[in-house]
Order: sequence, then C-alpha cells, then structure tokens
Amino acid sequence: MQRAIKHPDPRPRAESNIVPMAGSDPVRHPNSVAAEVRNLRKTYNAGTPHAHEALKDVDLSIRANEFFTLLGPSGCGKTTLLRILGGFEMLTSGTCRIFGEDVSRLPPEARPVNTVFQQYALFPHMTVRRNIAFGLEMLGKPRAEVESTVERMLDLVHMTDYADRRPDTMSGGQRQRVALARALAPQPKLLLLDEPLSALDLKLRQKMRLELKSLQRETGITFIFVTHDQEEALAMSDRVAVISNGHLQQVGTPEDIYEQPQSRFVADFIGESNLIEAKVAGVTGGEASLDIEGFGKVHAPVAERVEDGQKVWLSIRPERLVLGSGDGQERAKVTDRTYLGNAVEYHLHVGEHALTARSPRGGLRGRQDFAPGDVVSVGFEPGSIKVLLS
Amino acid sequence: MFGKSRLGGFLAGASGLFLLLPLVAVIPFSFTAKRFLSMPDGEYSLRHYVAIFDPDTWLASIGTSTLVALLSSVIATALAAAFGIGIWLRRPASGRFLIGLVLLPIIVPPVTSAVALYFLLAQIGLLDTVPGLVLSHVVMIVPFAVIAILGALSRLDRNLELAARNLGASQMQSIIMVILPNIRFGLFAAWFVSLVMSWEESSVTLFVSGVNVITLPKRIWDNLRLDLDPAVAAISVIMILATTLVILLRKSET
Amino acid sequence: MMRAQSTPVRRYAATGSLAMLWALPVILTLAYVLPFAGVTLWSVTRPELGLQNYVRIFTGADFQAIFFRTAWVCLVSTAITIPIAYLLAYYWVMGSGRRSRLVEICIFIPFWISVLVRAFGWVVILRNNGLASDVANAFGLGGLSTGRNVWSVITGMVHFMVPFAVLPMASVMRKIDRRVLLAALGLGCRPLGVFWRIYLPMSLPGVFSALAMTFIFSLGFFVTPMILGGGRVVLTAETVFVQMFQTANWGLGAALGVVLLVAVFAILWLSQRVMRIEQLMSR
Amino acid sequence: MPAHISIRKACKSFGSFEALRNVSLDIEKGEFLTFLGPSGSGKSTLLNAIAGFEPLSSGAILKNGEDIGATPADRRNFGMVFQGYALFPHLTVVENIGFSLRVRKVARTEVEGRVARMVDLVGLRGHEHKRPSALSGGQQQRVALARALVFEPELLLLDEPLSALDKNLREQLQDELVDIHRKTGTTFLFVTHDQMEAMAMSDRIAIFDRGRIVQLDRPNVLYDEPNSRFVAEFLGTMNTLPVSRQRAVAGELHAHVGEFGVRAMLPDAEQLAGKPAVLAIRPEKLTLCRERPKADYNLLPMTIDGVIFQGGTTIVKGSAPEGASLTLTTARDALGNPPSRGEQLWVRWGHLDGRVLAG
Repeated sequence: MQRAIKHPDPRPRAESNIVPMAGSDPVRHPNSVAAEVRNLRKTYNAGTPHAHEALKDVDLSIRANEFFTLLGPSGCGKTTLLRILGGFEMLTSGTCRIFGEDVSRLPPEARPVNTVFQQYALFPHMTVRRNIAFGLEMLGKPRAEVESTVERMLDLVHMTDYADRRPDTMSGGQRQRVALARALAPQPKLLLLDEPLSALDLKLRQKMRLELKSLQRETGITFIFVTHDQEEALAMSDRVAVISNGHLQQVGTPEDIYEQPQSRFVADFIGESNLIEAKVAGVTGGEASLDIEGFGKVHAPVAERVEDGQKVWLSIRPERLVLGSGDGQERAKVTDRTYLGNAVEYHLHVGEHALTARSPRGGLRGRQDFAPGDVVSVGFEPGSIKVLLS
Repeated sequence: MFGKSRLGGFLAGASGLFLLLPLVAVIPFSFTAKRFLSMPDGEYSLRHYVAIFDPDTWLASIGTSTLVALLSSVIATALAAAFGIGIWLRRPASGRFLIGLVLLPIIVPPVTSAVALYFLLAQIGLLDTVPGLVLSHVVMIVPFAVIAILGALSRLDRNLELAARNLGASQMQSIIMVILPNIRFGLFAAWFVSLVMSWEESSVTLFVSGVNVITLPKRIWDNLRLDLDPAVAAISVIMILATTLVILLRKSET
Repeated sequence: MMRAQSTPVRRYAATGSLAMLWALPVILTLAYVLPFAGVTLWSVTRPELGLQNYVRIFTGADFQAIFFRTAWVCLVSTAITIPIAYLLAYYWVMGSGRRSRLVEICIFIPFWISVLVRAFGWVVILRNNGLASDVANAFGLGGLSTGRNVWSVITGMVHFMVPFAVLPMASVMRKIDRRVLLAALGLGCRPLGVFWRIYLPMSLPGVFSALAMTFIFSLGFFVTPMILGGGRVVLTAETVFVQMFQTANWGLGAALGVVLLVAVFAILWLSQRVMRIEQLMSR
Repeated sequence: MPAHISIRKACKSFGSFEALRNVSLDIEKGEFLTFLGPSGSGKSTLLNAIAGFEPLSSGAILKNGEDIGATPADRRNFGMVFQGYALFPHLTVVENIGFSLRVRKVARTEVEGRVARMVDLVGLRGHEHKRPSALSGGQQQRVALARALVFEPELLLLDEPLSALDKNLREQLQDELVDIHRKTGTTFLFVTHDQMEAMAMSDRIAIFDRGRIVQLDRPNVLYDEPNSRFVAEFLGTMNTLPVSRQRAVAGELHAHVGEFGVRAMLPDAEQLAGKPAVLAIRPEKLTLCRERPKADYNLLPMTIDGVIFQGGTTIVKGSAPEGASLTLTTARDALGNPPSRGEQLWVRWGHLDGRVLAG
C-alpha cells in the first residue's frame, strides 16, 4: 500500500518527508518515531479567570507501526492531545513532531495525518465513494488512481456494495467503516481515531475491535486511538498511555498497565481493583511486611523505598482473591453474591474493609459457591498484591 | 478557523450597516423645528414628540393599537396553545394537514388574506369596528403563536405526560400541572410575538378599518401617503429605541 | 416502530383534548377559508356572473405590464437578498463571539420594527432632496435620480426581506457538524475549498427555503412598494388595493387576490419539487 | 389463586409490524422480573401496555384475575421509572416525589411525611429543594425511583432506567435497586437490553425475540441451559460447533466434528430427530492445553487467530476443524506464557459442559 505514493504530492508536506528512498520507507521502519510531543502544555482561555489547563507538561513518543491508545476518563485531556496532533488545536507551549518534522505551526491540511472522528463526520451530501475519494482528490491524484484506490478501500472495509449510498442511509457500523476508508485512502503516515467505537452497540463494538486491529496490521499505519473504555484499550493496543487530569499517568503495554499499575488512579481505572490502606511493618530485601487493620499481615514486593510505619495502598484484583470454606485464619463475611453468567462476584466484609472477589465458573475444575452470610477464608494468589505509594 | 476572512467580514459589516441605515437616518429628522419633514437646520426642537400626545390623533391611535394588540395576542396565544397541546397529545393522523391549515395566513399573500377578511367582515357587519379588527388580527398572527408553541412542545419530553398519567393525574391535571408550566417560556414567546405582530399589522388593517377605528400603523400610513409629518419620525424613533433596548437587554441576560 | 409513536393514549384520551385540538382549525375555517371561497365567488359574480374579471386580468395590456413588473421586481430583489442574507447568516453562525453578536443585532433590530417605519426610513434617505441626493450632490453627482422609482422599491424590499431570509439559512447552517469541516481540512482541503465543496452544498437546503420564502413574500408585497414607489411603481398587490378601494371594483380585486394565491402555491409546489430533486442528486 | 399480574395472548401490531405475537406470562407478587431482548423485540411495547399507555391489539392483562385492559393509565396504580427519567423539570425533588400524592389529594402533612421517608430510602437527603437539572444522572435516577414508589404501587415498571449512566454508576445503582426491591417488597418489572444487568439483578428473566418470549426462567438456568441458539448467544458468547454423524446413545449425543468425537448430554432426543444440530459450549468451559490431553472425546485441535488481553481474563480466538471458530476465556496465566498467533494448541471440555441445540 505504501508503494502507491508515486505521484508528486502538491502539498508542502510532500517535499519535506515523503520522498521514499529505496528500501527505507520511513513509515515501515520499525524503530522510527512516528509522533513525539515534548513539554506539551495546552491552556484554554489563558490569562482569564476561566483558564483551564487541559494538558500539563506531557512527554510522549509513539513508535512507527504501533497501535497506540490514549486512555482516560472524559475531560482528562486525551482528546485535546489528539486534536493537537491533528492540527485542529494549537498547543500553548512545547513541541509536537510527526516523523521528525516539527508540525507545531502547520495547519491540519498540511499534516501527513488523518482523523476518524467520533460521530464519523462523513460528508452527508456525498456518496460513500465520493467521501472516500475526497482526500485523494485533494492530493490532486489522477482520476484513474483515485478510482482504483477507492475500489481498494471499499474492498478493504467490505463496503463495495454500498459505494453509491449516502451516509444517512447506513447503519452505525457501516458509517464507521466508511470513515475508516476515507481516512486511510490518502495513505496517511499517522491515523488518529477519536473514540470511533463509542456510538456502536456492544456486540458491534467488540467485532469492530478485531477489525480495527487487523486493519492496522494490514496497512502498517501508526494508529493513535483515543478511548475512555479501558477494556477496548487493553484489547487492541500495542501500548497504552493512561491520562488523568492533563497528566500522563503511565505508559506501557496493556499487560504492564494492568499488572504493574504505578498509582491508585491507574489501578482503579484499569479493570477493577480492591484498594486497601495498609501500614509498612518492616522491609527485608525487596519485600515488605504490611499490616492491614482488622485483617493481619501480608507480604508483597516493593520497588521503591518505603519506611516503617509509612502508609501505603495495596491493590488486589478481584479475580486473584482466593476464597475457601471458613476454616482458615482470615475470616471474611459474604455480604452479597451477584451472578454474572460466566462468573460469580462476591462482596465481602473483612474487618473494616469491603472487598470484591470474582470467581470464574466453569472449566474442568469445580469451584465452591458461597451465599450471603457465609463466613469464608480469604487468600491471595502469590504476587497478586501491588504496593502503591500514591 | 472559519468565519475569519477579511473580505467576507467587510462585506458582512457593510450588509449589517445597510440594515441599520434607514433606522438611523430617521433620528435627526425627528428633532427638526420645522413643521414639515426636514433636517434640523441648526435648530433642534422636541415639538414633534409633544405632538404625539395629542389625545385626538396620535394618542388615540396608540390607545386603539394597544387595545387591539392586547386582546388579539391573548386570544391568539390561548387558541394556539390549545391547538399545539392537542396536536402534541393526540398526534392525529391529520396533524400535518391541520398545522398546514393554521399556518396558511403566513403563506398566503397579505392582500389576498385582506380581501378574504374584508369579505367576511362585510358579511357580518363588523367592518371598521374593534371586534372586527381583533378577529382579523387573530387570524393573521395566530400562525406565529402556533410556531412558537409547537417549537416549545417539540423540546418537551413526551414521557413527562405519561409519567404524570402514570402517577395518577387526569389528562386535564397533567396539562395544567405539567405541560403548561414546562412550556411557559414558549407561551410567553408566543404572546410576545403576536403582540408585536398585531401592533405592527398594517396590510389587513388598511382594508378592514380606517374611518372609525384608526390604529397607529394606519395613522402612519395616512401620513406617509398624504404629507410627511415629522411626528412620524418621532414615533419611529421611539419604536426603534424601544426595540433596540429590548433586544440589547435580552442579549445581556443570556 | 415509527407507527408506535402515533397511537398511544388515544383510547384513553379525554374529549377535552379533542376540543382543544379542533378549536383553532374550526375558527380559521369559518373566519378565513370559507370567506376566501366567498372571495372566489365575488371574482366571478361581480359586477356580473362570468369569467370577465379573469379575462380582463390576463388579456389587458395594463395588467400584463403590472404582472411583468411584479415578476421582475421580485426576481431582482430576491437575487440581491439571498447573497446578503447568506453572508450575514454565515457570520452569525460561524463568526467569532463578538462578530456574531454584532451581526445578530443588525438582523434582529430591523426584524422587529414595523415595515412602515422601515419604509419611512428609506423615504427619508431616497426621496428627492433626501439624504441620498444630498450626499450625491456633495460628491458632485447632482443628476443622480433617487426618489420614487423602481430601485427605491427594490431597496426597501431587500431591506425588508434580508432578516427573514437569514433565519432559514442560519438554522440549516447551525446543524452543520463542525467536525465535518475539520474532517475535510484533515483530508488536505484548504479552508476556501472546504467552504465551496462542503459548507455551501450542505447549506443549500437553507438557501432553497430562503429563496422560496423571499419570492413568495415579495410577490405579496404591498406597503413598501406603495410608499417607496409612490404610485409610480404599481405592483400586483397594490393593484388589488386600488381596485378594492379606489375604483370599488370588488370583483376585479377579488380575482387578482385569487391569482396571487395561485401563483404562491405554484411556487411552493415548485420549490418542494426542487428540494426533492436536490436530495436525489448525488454529488 | 390467580397470579398477581397475568398477560394472556397479548398481540400488538403497528400497521404491518407485529410488535407482540401472542405473549402470555404470569408475574408473581414480589418478584424481580426482567424483560430482556434486543431493541424492537417487543419488550417495551408490553411494558407500555401494562402501564396503560398503549392498548393491546388483542389479548388481556389481568390483575389478581381481573381484566384491567380498559383502565386508563392514571387509574392503574402502577409506578413507572422512565428511560431518561421524565422528571418534571419545573418541580423540585420533593415536589416531584410528592406529585402523585398531590393529584390524589392526600393531606399535606401526610405528603410531607411520606416524601421524607422516600427521600431517606433513596439517599437524597440534602437535595430536597433542588431542581432535576441541578442533579447528577444517578441522583435523577433516584428521584425517579422515589417518585414511582411513594404512592405504594402494586407493581413498579422500569424502562431501561440505567441505560443513560456510565458503567461504574450503573453497577452501583444495580445494587441499590436490588436493595430497594428487597426493602419494599414491591413487584419489579424491569426492561433492559443489557444481559449483564439482567443477570445481576433479576429473580427471573423473560427473553424476547421478534415479539415473542422465547424463554423465561432464572438467570443461571437461562445461561446454563438455553433452549435456543438465540438465547445462548444473546446471554454472552457461545461457541457453536457443527456436528456430523450424530446419534443418541442412552441420554447422550455421540457425534463428530471432523475426525474428532464429541459427546454431550441429550435429555430429550426427540427434539433433534432429523434436524441438524450444533454443539454449544461457553468460552469459559473450554480448557487450553499445549500437549494433546489423554482423552478420547471432547477434544479439538485449534489454531490461534488472536489473543485479546482483557486484564483479569484473556480471550483467545482460534479456528477448529470444519471451519468452526472458537472463542475461549482463560485466566491470565493458565498456560504459563500466553499463546501466540498461529500457534497450534488443543482445547477440551467436560461432557456436562456442552449443550445440543437445534441449529
């Protein structure tokens, strides 16, 4: 697909960095940096009483060919960051580079970047075919090439049968595919996706996750995906950046983010977590002994320096709590049981703390079932306790 | 990013000025000291403002216009509210047709409406009477009230009425306790628009009244047709100022 | 499921709501639609039974001249009104805060002011020895004819129509999703191109309704031409007035009213056809 | 004794569209019953008919054996929580809650007392004099609930009341709703299209499809013993394997998927006579193995197509013989290191875990 860029591109961006050198297409190069922001700040209404800092000193670099996700609750700044990359929003300070070129001052139409918008923003007065051709026509591609690329795109997103329909006659999933095709047709080096799945229903959303991921693999284009849905982020991404309140909280692979959260925010936002306050009762080697009030002592590895008596937070995932019949030492009372089909969720009272445990049903192993009022023992799978300082 | 072009901005500014020009141009003429319409030649006077208070001519017409406008706007608003709520509640199959019917007086050329109303009032002997004028005004302004009320109702959650019924309110109770309070701004807008429209109504009024009943627009019309009395300028300035004030006040509220 | 919306409640609805619904249509039918039927009757019975009024209207050279003048004035004033209104609507909807507020005030002050007062304003400016000729004299353009002529009438009509034409355009423009414009920019289209290729086509439905409205309104125009034309630029609507009250020719006036109404409905029908065709055509 | 609420042969059509086709059902006093189905399946139509907003085309609605089909909505005494709440925007919280008592002309002091008790029940202390627009989504939801319960209705109808809320709040309010149901003892009739919500809250669930109730039972029965592919797939993910050479042997089905033998319980051999069948297995019942396990049946090779990390669990997608695609969920570290795309593995399952469905 990338080979298709043969015709001189009339836009200024063409001269600067597209000219493909034999064998070193920058888009395909696995180690190059696709997008990079340094000390990025964005303040709305600066200098007025309504000043609002949407992004505070963000440093981030996104590798080429990566499926990268910006994840955070609504209003955290992730969409602002995406809009700055797309050129729809001016940054207040810092730099923003795309494939090495400083684009901080470039208007959106001069950036090698395309965007899939939240409600798709398809042109309602044009057919699917004309929507997809739009970006190619803007590049001044010859007619024959436009037509063949459009056909290829229609095929890629399985919309050939709908080529002459208008967007308002199509379902959400179909519009979604057209928006993708339109954004991919001009072969951008970077594709920005602004919560593109949020308007779809659950089953369709799950299906589109897989389609998006395989589309990214097939085209090799760097995807920057914005979402507030952590499940979506974990399922599709090569790496995830968790953003909260304009700050970058943590960047890593989905496994990293889930297994090694570095703050209470990340532990709580990504998946479910039991967060328990504890006091450090001693450190030996890399392992701390931690005192949970009303429960007892537990042991967990600590990476950072902690001192005796320091208050810390423990994060334990519900599926890593092991419940047994109540003959152990650690007693907990089941207060509620919720049936979830493929799992059962128990709400427990352990001393002062309310915990949630989830026990998958099925498989070949039998699992014990408990009812509200039962007294059970609580154990932790080894390595399941994560010590958090903030 | 959009709406920032210089040339476009200049042209839009020029268009805006074109709209305000005749309104501003009237102002100096109202202060002329002469008896006829002219620029004040270094001599300013308020005599034409004083003339407005002549109880036999201008003041009488202002009184007539006020009476007719108040009556017809209240009647039009009540009818429009009943109609709008009826459509909203019952959603009759003939809804589109009925709405088209009550909006007719906007679409039909005013002279045609005027001829029809002239015919009606001539038949029932109400030509050149206040009741006849009120009836004509109600017909002409009711579409504006209907538009305002249907607009307010379209923003109203249908479930509100179902909720009220479900909680034990009868249909009348739910209209009075739930629907009307929630379209109160639409009701006010409907009343206000019809008040202004009736106050300004000139085309039909010229046909169906003019000897015994003389509204303010009719008196202005006569003056413009016969001699150009500067009192018209004074009246105009007052109306322009009042309108501007209301618009600016409303803007500063929002 | 669309039909699901239309039946609930009906069975349990009280007769009260039925009376509320029908009060206005019944009154309007009695006070407006039926009298119009009477007018139609007048047009074929006065002064005597027959179609002579219509024959007179469509064959008389005087009436033909009036119709031709009316159509010409309507076309010209519509053609001037639409671009001005589009510009104002665009800046009202898309302009930055201050600019948008200024435009809004410029639109709404004249909108709420009586057509008589506005016509009077133009009389002051355009009459012989008025402001415009003073200004023209000051620039040494002494011979510039202003006063009561067709251009005065058109000026006044445009001034009256612009605020009305702004409203339907602005309401369509307001519904244009700004992300669609951003999408076009992002696909490499320059801002001016975005306007021509995306914004203008998407705002066309508003332009069409403004067109139909302006044309219909100007057909029925009556007060403005009479004041600014001063009897020298007689249009169809004014002729109705003259026939009814100055020559007491009720049958002829009624027939003209019927003709105007038919013309208006023809335009409405045509404009709806155009809208439908516009929707069918894929660009 | 007649059932609390009975629906008898309810039909409803809108023009040519049949929204309800011959639906019958009994609602027991005090239960939490959920109507679950995709949009347009008829669940809301039936709810509206019960509420009295929409008359049935034919059929009857009985309350304690008495036909209430002709009773208008304001005389039925059923509470309702609307989608989007339909709170009266011009009234404060207490005025909203007290509305039904005011139209019933209940004495003022009594209204105040009952409203105050509802305010406590739903935890809205301190918000009594706010307008709905000043409340959060969760608080509005609570007002709607209090408003519908204050006149002690015999039946509370809830029309997708949680659909407008975000996930965390929704889960919290699910717990609160179940709690309030327990405290008041009112019969709850809940409509939703969210199967997780339905399973977490309900005593019984009626599953709607194209105007019919296709299955009505307790949540765990529906999940474990669905009577159709529709129910199975609507309640979570279900793998379906096309089987061949099927025969019934002593209450079991013996069949093949390609070359591999499979077995499953078959309580009712009649139901399948002559029809093509599929073997349905929930993703969590499949176990993934790197080595071929020692078993004669219920064992298939699988090529991994994709691995989707979901935090607590991992979803593995792959293809099995006969073009079947399989989805399974495993604990994160069930295999040591996670499987990779293209890898060949084995899946197995217990013979109580598969179900035979007509396909």
